[in-house]
Formats: sequence, structure tokens, C-alpha cells
Amino acid sequence: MTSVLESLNQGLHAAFAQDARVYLIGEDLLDPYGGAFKVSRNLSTQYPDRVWTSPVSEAAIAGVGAGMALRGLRPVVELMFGDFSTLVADQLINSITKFPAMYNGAAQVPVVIRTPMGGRRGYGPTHSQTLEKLYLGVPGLRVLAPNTLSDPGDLLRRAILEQNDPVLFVENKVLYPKQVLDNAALADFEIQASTQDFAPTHTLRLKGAPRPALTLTAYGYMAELAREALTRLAFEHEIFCELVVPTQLAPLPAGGGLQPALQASLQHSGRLLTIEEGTYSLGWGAEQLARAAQHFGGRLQAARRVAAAEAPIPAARNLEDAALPTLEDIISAAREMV
Amino acid sequence: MTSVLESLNQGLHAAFAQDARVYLIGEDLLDPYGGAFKVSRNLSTQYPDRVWTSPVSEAAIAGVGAGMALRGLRPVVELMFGDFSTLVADQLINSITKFPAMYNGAAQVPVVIRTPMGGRRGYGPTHSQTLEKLYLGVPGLRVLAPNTLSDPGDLLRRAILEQNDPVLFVENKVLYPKQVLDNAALADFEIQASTQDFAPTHTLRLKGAPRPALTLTAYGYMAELAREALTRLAFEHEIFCELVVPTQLAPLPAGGGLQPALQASLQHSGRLLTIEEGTYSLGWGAEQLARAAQHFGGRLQAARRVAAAEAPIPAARNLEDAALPTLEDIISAAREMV
Amino acid sequence: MSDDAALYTQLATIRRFEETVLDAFPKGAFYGTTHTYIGQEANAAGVLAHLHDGDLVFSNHRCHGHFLAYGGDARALFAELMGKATGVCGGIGGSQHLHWKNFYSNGVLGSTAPIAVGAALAEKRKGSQAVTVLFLGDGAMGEGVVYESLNIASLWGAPVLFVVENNHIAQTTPTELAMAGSLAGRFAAFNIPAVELDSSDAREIYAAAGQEFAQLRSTPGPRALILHTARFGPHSKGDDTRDPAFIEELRATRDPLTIHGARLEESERTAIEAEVDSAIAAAYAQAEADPLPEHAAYVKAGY
Amino acid sequence: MSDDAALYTQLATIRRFEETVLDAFPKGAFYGTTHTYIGQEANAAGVLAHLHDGDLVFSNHRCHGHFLAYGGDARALFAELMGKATGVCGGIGGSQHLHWKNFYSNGVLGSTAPIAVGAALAEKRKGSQAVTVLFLGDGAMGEGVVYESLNIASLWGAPVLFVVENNHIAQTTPTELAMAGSLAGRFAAFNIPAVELDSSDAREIYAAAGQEFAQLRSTPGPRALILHTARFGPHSKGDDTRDPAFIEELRATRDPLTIHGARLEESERTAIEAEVDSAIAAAYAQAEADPLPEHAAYVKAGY
Ligand SMILES: Cc1ncc(C[n+]2csc(CCOP(=O)(O)OP(=O)(O)O)c2C)c(N)n1
Ligand SMILES: Cc1ncc(C[n+]2csc(CCOP(=O)(O)OP(=O)(O)O)c2C)c(N)n1
Ligand SMILES: [Mg+2]
Ligand SMILES: [Mg+2]
Repeated sequence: MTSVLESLNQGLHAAFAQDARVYLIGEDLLDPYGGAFKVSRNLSTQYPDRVWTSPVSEAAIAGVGAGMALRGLRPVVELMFGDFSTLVADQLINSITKFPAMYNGAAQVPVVIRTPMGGRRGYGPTHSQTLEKLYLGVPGLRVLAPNTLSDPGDLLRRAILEQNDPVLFVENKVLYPKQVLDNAALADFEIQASTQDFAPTHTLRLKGAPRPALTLTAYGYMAELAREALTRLAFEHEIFCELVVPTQLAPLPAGGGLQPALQASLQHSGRLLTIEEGTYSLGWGAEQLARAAQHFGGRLQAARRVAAAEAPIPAARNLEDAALPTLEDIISAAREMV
Repeated sequence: MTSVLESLNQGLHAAFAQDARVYLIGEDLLDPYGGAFKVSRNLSTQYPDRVWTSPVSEAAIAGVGAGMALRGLRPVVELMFGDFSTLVADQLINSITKFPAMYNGAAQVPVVIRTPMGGRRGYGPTHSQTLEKLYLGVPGLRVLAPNTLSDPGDLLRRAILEQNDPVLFVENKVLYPKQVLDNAALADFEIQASTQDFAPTHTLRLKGAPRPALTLTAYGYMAELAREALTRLAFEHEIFCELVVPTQLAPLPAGGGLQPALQASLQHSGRLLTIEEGTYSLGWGAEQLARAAQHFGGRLQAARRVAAAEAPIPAARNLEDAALPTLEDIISAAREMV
Repeated sequence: MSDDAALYTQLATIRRFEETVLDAFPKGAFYGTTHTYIGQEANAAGVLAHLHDGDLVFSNHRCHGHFLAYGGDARALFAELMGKATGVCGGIGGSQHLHWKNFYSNGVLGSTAPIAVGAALAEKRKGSQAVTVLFLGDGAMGEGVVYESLNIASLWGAPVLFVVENNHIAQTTPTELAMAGSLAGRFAAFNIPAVELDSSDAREIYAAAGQEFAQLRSTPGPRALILHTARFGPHSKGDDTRDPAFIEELRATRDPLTIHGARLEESERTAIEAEVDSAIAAAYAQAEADPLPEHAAYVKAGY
Repeated sequence: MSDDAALYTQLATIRRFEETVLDAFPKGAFYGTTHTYIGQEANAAGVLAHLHDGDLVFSNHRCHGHFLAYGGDARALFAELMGKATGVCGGIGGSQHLHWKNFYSNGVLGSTAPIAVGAALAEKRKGSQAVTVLFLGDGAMGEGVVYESLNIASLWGAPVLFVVENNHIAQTTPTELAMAGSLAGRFAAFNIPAVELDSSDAREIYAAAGQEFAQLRSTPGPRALILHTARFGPHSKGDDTRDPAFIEELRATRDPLTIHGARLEESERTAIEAEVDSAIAAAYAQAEADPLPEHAAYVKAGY
């Protein structure tokens, strides 16, 4: 089996092997360290002239990546912690994602900005956040988040090589050591896969379960908890759910529509629970609920979100546990909905 | 009558007069210029040692303001264009709003960051955005947006003097020359006012109109268009609406509830149309719809948003008009909802 | 055409273009904002005359002069300012946001610095021999990302020429209120060789820039050219807070057209001017007649 | 206690505290991350010995030494690292995010620079006479906001002492790979006087810092003290990629405790060490016994 970390590392290696235009820029990338979370391991050894370890200058490395992309290369920028994406907000919002449209289609900026997000490691308020919600509504940006249901490395490789949008690639830290699941590990589930461009969405339900009363949707690491919740809700509470797990968080369908898999699931459940690790307001879940309400109107019988507390993420373990959404939170929210 | 611009300027003057701890930091503040949009006019003349014109260093002036606030002063930071708020994202998200909670309540950062937002002036993609949606979900931040229904300057003055949260104060550029409305100007409307802390929310309906079939909600300049839409919908289409206009955009009620005025309106209309100038996804409207769906479930019969196109705001007038929400957009969305 | 005549043509073209903009703006011909280059023409003309095919230019809000000296089309630039379909960016970008061939500008001060460095590094990696010019104002030197970029350019040997146009003012703020230390010191801090010149003479600037380009093409690594210059006009339109007498003095002593024009025969100079006048007038008229852009792509997303 | 003894007590306290942290971490006593100050003790001890009541300190991720030298309580710091209610910030901040009295730290490199400048300006305006010390690592000098802050500090005369601790490495990146030019040049560029010292001798650092503080208190405006130093331990925990022989050499030649300890009588030194050992052990034991924080305030917002 392969861990998410290994898969991502393999995806980077594959991209480097496949295309000489691929570069990697970031802090502390050189072997033997290979980046703070080791996703970039062995790249500097194998491709010493295409891996550039940088000063601690997040805005500039994002901009350097943008300039390289503008001129035909395929750079990947690693931000050591997603918390520091705030430092690249201007580059991302006012340059990187603006250029293609603002220059009337005459420029492309295929840079991939990769970064770990998320808590549960006790790193405290400035190293534990799930900030991608800030960027999900930025026009022109593709936001991808891998999970264990399909190949994270392949998603990364294709994001680097097969398309021309700027990409924010969000890796939940807790996901790194998790195994990418094979058929055996998912034997209990009936799974439907669809794709948006090249990004897969998976819809899971327990084999042989009755028609779902509730749709859960989650991405990244929260999809792990949601899957567990789905099982426990079925066996312990006889609440049967369907779980929709997208890897493409943005853009969503133009015109305010739901992602097709989510729409299909809601069509029969009529109830939506969104599950995310980011803080509650103006998050990913809000957009899903809004679209569900728009599409289904009065046929959306129940809507709810599980998210992080609207506060900094504390360092103390018991406080951090209280601040971040847990399995129990999902289960109790779901129970109140049906 | 007083324009929004004059009112804001008076609010600043009042704050300076009332409290010697008030300072103003920003670019090009000195008279006779008095700031790019003139909101700061005459302050540098009257308070030369409390108005500091700065280098073009948005991140640093936000941080300097934060440091001053941390040490007991009441600084106001003017960002020349809200588009450049991206440059202060890190200061705002990882320092200014974090300190109070991260330092366990032992620190306060009562800095007010004021900035003009919005398009319709042909300034092009980097000088026309409505970016406050990026910050509405940042824990610990109060976001205020004045309108013509109540005193913008007073809202600003109270934000500076009467509370201890960091504040993002968002001024739509097109609002500046508009008159603050008096009773005569609003004679057609039945108006209910409520407050959240010190920030007013207004609920408007046409006098003598039947029970509203639809709730509109909007803030800032979009509340102007929404009010006009409300009148036209009544007279031209016999669609009777209620319009809810908050000045406090964040925080919203803890626990996922709706602002009371909005909840009250939806209670009888069961239909919600949100109207905002920011781009569509993950915006202010999404959060309102999500909360409405949560609260009302199947009783929310229709939900919809009017927002800007998911693209950079073009400079060309006809393109800009096409990208930004118009009166006609509101009317046609409303007509499709009832 | 002699080099001097060619240089004068550039200066006159920029001047005439910008005068036309300032004249026509109040008449409603344009929409939005603009920042004219009047007084600084010698910088763009002198520096960009050294460009080779394939070289890159990154510019800022005050980009018309850079664009025209790069070889950009006056009609397309007028059209862009008018929001026409034939504009440089089809009317989407407007005055501050231009891209044509290897020319790029953006309106967020300093934000272009790392992008220019990245682009320069890309060209170097691709082996294209192209060098990159980045124009910055004195005001833009307030932005932190510029220093991050100087550091990286120096560390990684990016073939960039940083051209600082110090017109001693940023919008309304005199440089002394916004800049501690010195411009030269800012480059020295990052081990970037910098040459400084206080001149409005296009030939002098051309010569100094020539040396910089020669170095840049022969030895790797960034360089800086600090040009002390004079802005004659308002920051944008009608927003000049400086003493009119001071501006008169600038115009009298530092006009690039007067200074360089003196090198030409009267007859040659007036012939160039007449040609430029009619070319700019024609460009303006064409742009005025050009169609508006289609806005299908900009439909609202609210459904 | 003599000045030398007091200084040695500081050094030993920080050393013992940090050794305890590194020892106990693998045993699960702490949660999260940490950055220890071993090898750099003389900086905090030598600089902060000059603080007056009311002076401010802004620190970074490697803040334990600064905090203890500021006068912070070892038990409260252990408790903070353990996530206990009695921690400096009640367990919310953790290792990198401390605030007590006029001491503030944050984990985002460079982000404290403008805040320190603003705080210093506030004190100046309030007439408090307080000065502000800002600790930055060599790595943090990569951040643009630092340069914006140097410029503003210089322009507006903020009474800040910028203390750069150059331990020649940032996480795993040697300074040469991350810094073009020189540290001194970075301050000179903004007209900020800078003094440089390559020493692990607390007395030398104390003396140099003393001069800086004296200047800072008598003349307005920022100053810089660049301290070349040595990090003995890992960046965080077990992540040192340097050659162990090199670290051995650092420990042999640059240990602040050895260098300064030599000035004390053997008996006095060992007495201090014994006292420090037991104080730190007691602090640790107390912290261990302390209660967890209440988490009522951190309930989920999802309803
Ligand atoms: C990040 C950012 N902050 C503020 C502005 C607003 N602004 C536009 S031009 C300008 C002054 C620029 O001065 P300088 O760089 O010296 O160029 P000049 O206008 O003198 O050519 C300012 C503050 C901006 N465009 N971008
Ligand atoms: C903005 C930001 N980027 C990256 C990091 C991750 N990080 C933490 S410490 C560190 C190295 C810091 O080096 P330096 O400033 O020299 O301090 P030292 O650790 O050597 O004391 C890095 C890159 C961070 N905390 N903040
Ligand atoms: Mg200037
Ligand atoms: Mg270091």
C-alpha cells in the first residue's frame, strides 16, 4: 500500500520525469530534508537544477513561480504551511489568477501552489489552519484537495502537467500518513466515481443499505471522518447516508449549480450535511448549502454544517480537539437531521 | 443634506476630537489631497501629529496600526483601495485577529482598517474589486459596511471609539457621493431599525404594501439598487418585497443563526434573494443562504443570489456593466422567484 | 533615420500620446483612470531602445510610455483606454493592465517584481538569451515584495534590469516622506550593482542603459539603473498638489524633448513632430471608430 | 548576586529549560512543536538584561530563551508547552505564541516587525520612555514586511532595537543559500545604524547591547544589533541535517555557558547550576501537575 505522502511524492517525481519544464520552488526543499513534510523528498537529488530551495519569502516565490509559468514552464511552489498562504494572497488574487482573463486570454499561468493545511498536531494558532476557504471564491483559480479514495499523486501530476489554470493544491497534514485505499479496504462500500475535468468525485454508500436519508459531503481528511461516521450512523443509529467526496473544490459549476454527484445524491436524500475543517462562516460548506438551497428550494428539507469553531486553533490538545470537528460532531449533527 | 463621504469625514473628525488616542495612517493622507477619496480631508491640517502619511507599504501600515492598538491607542488605517487588502491578509488573519484569543484574552487590537471597495468607475481589474468576502469568515474580525439609511460617520466613529475588536470598515466607492437619506427621502417606506452591538440593520417595505412574498438583502451600495428594485418590483410587477440592510457583515450570530431582522423577514416571506457586488462563489450571500437553509429547512421555498461575474472586473464600461450586478439583474432574479 | 531622430520620434510619440489622453479625458473619450508619462519620456525611450527581440518588459501603472517605446501600437493603446475591442487587451485591462508580446503591466505597485524575476529565470533556463526589464517607481520601493525579489534575483542570478524611475513623488507624497536611506543602498544591500543617473537627456540615459544591457547580456545576474527624473503632469488627472511654479521650472529645465530636440536640425525636428502629430491623431481617430467589445463572456454568475 | 553570577543564572536557566524540553518531548510530555534556544542563550541574556520596566519585547518561534530572560516564569512556559490552564496563554498559544506583560511572540516569521514598530511608536507617543526590542532570525530577513518596517521605523523614528540572531541557518537552509548581500547592508539601506558582533560571550553581548540601549534611550530612532551566533540543537526536534562533527565543534568553541562560566569560581558556578536544576525540575513538576484548560470557549460552531 502507499501512503498519501508517498503518493504525492511519486506524483511529483512522475511530473519531473515526464516534463523537463517542471520546477519546484520552496523553503527547505533540499535533501536529506526534502521539505518540512517530506513531500518533496529526493527531488533535489534527482533534479538538482530544477529544485530551488528558497529564502523565507512566500510572496516572492509565488510570484517567481507565476513568472516562470507565464513564460512556458510548469513550476510547482511549495508553501511550508498553508497558514502562510495569506502572504501570497496578493500574488494569487491580483496577479496569478488575474492575468489570463485580464490580458484577454493571451497569457496563461499554469503554476501549482502546493501546501499542507489543517490541525490535530498541536502546532498552535498560526500553523494549524484550514484556510483554503479564502481562495475557493477567487475567480480563475482551481483548488484541488486529494483524499484516500483515489490517487493523490496522480491528481497532483495531472494538475501540474495537463491543464493551464493556476492551481492551489491543498494537502491536509493528517492525511499524509494515511494509506491510499484499495478495493479491499473499501469492500463495504458501493462507490460511484465521476470526474470534473480530471479531478475525481466519489460517491459512497454502504453495500446493500436502503435508500439514503441524508447526504454527507466532505473533502480531504474530513472525508475520512465522514466515511467512518457513515458506517457508524448505519450500524449504530440506522441512519443511512450517502457520502460525496470531491477533489475539485473550485471552480464549481458556472451559473450556481451543484456538482453533479452532489446534486444526484440530494435528489433522493433531500438533506445535506457538509463537513469541513475550516472555520464555519463563509466556508466551503456555506457554498454547498447555498447551491443546494437554490437548486432544490423547499425540497431541501434539512441543511447543516459541521466545521471548526470560529476562533484561533489552540495548541493545547484538549482545546484543539474541542475546536476542530470530530467524528462525534458529525454523528450528532446527522442524528439531529433525520 | 450630507453625502456619505462628508459623513465619513465628519465621523473621523469627531473621533479625533473626542479621543486623543485616535491616529490615522495611510498613503497620501496629507492635505490638500486628504487621501485618494478625500475621506481623510482636513485631518492632517487639524491634527498634524496624529495623521501619518505613509510609504506604499500596506502590510506594514496594518501592522503598525496593530502595534499601536495593542499598546492602547485607537489607530485607523486607510488602505487606498480595497483591492490591496490582499497585501494585509497575513497581518489581518495571522496577527491582528489572532492576538486577542491566542493570547488568552490578555491583548486587544482595536484597530480600524478602512478601505474603499467596488467598481463602476472603470478602474479596471486591480482597482475595482469587492473583496470583503475574503474576510467575513475570519474569526475575531468585525466587518462593517455603511449605507445611506443611517449615519455612516457615526458608525465609523463608534467603530473607532466604542469597542475593542479589530474592524474592517468597507466603503463602496460609488456610495461616497450619495446623500445620507433623511425621513423625507424615505417617506415611501415603512422602516424598522434594530442594532447588533452598535451597528444598525434596517428593514424596509413600501408603506401600505401587502405581506411580502420575497425578502431581499443587501448592504453598502447594493442596498441602493435593492431599494430601487423593491419599488419597481411593487409598481411594475406587483411583487412585494421586504429589504433587509445590515451594516454589520461579520461576525454573524454565533451558532449559525441568521441575523434577527433577516430571520424575522424570512419567517413570513420564505424566499430569499441576496444581492452583493462581490463575485458569486463563497460570498456574503452564500453564508446568508446557508443560514437560511439551516434555519428554515423546507420552509425556505426559494433562494437565490445576485452577484458579480466570476471574472476580473474589466475596465471597459460595457464589460464592467456586464460583470457587475445591476438593477435589472435584481428585478429579473426576483421575478423568477415568486 | 539617424539614432537621434529615432530617439526623438519616440519621445515625441509618447508626449503626443499622453497630451492627447489628458486633453480628451475631460471630454469623456476615456473611462476610468490613467497615469501619464509626460516628463519621463527619456527613460522609456533611452532604456528600451536596447531591447532585442524576445526581451521582456514588466511595467507598472504609468505604463503608456513604456508600452509605446517597446513598440506598442498607439491605436491599440488608445482603444484600450477607451474600452474598445481593438484595445491591447480587448478593453478588459484598461490603462494599467497591458500585455502584448513580451510586455506586461499591472496596477498593484511592486507586485510585478517577483514575476519579472521568475520570468527572467525562466528565459535563462530555456536558454533564450532574453533579458528582462522591470520598471519601478520610487513609491513602489515601499513594497516588501520588491526586497524579497531583489534577494532572490541576486541569489539565483536572474537576468533582470531593475529600472527605478525616481520622479521624487508617489501620487502626492514626496520621496523624502516615504523613503529612508537611499535607492542605491537598497540595491547594494542585496549585492546588486546599481548605476545612478540624474538626467532627462535621452542620449545620456541611452548610453547608461547601454552599458547595463551589455553587462546584463554578458554576465549573469541582476543589475539596477536608478533614473532620477521629473513628472510634469498630475499623478492621474488633475490631482497635482505641487506648486505650479515648481512644475514650470521642471518643464523649463528638464524637458526631454527640448533637451534632445536641440540635437536635431529645426527642420528635421518639426518634420518628426508633424509626422508624430498626424500618426497619433490618426491612431486616436481609428480607436474612436473601433467597436466595443462583446460582453458575452462577462455575463453575471447569479442565477 | 554579582552581575556575572546573575548572567550565568540566566544562561543556565535557559539551557536547563530547553534541555528538559528536548528530553521530555519524546516521552510525550509535550504536544505540538518547539524550537529550542540551546547555543544562543547569551543573546537573550546579554540583550534583555538591559530592559527597564515597561520596555517591550517582540519575539519569534524560538522564543523560550527570550521569554525566560525577559523574566517569564519557567513553570508557566512548561505549562504552556504542555497545554495546561496555567500556561502563559492558558495553553492556547503553545510554544510559539506567548504574551505576558510586555512580551509578545508569534510564529509567522517577520510578521512581528511592523507590529513592534507600531508598538514602539505608540509608546513614544504616549511618552512612556519604553523602548522595544524585536528579535529576528537570519531566515526571517527573507520576509518583505521586515523591509517595509525598517523603512517606516527609520522614517518615523521608532525606538526599536532590531536584534538579528544570525545562527547561519534557517530550519535546514544555510544562510548563504538564502541571503544575498549582507545583514549590515540591509540596515544601512534604510539608514539604521547597525552594530555587528560575532560572539557567544554573554558579557561581550551585554556590553554591545548596553551601548545600543543607551543610544536608543537618548536619541530617537531605530538601531540594529546583529549577533552572529550558533544553534547547537535541531531546528525543532530531531531535524538537524548538519554534520554532527560540525555541531560538536560549535559546542566546543561557542558554548555561552562554558565561556561565561569560566568567569565564575567553580563553587559558585556549580551552586548556581544546582539551584537552576532544581528550580527547573520543580517548575516542570508543577506544570505537569497543573490542570488542563477548560474548553467551553472552544465549542464547535456547527449547529
Ligand atoms: C499596492 C499599491 N498600493 C497603492 C497603489 C495606489 N497608487 C497608484 S500609483 C501610486 C504612487 C506610485 O508612485 P511611484 O511608484 O513613485 O510611481 P509614479 O506614480 O511616481 O510613477 C499609488 C500609491 C497601488 N497602485 N498599488
Ligand atoms: C512566514 C513563515 N514562513 C515559514 C515559516 C516556517 N519556519 C519556521 S522557523 C523557520 C526558519 C527560521 O529561520 P531563522 O529566522 O533564521 O530563525 P532560527 O530558526 O534560525 O532561529 C521557518 C522557515 C514560518 N514560521 N513563517
Ligand atoms: Mg514616483
Ligand atoms: Mg537562523
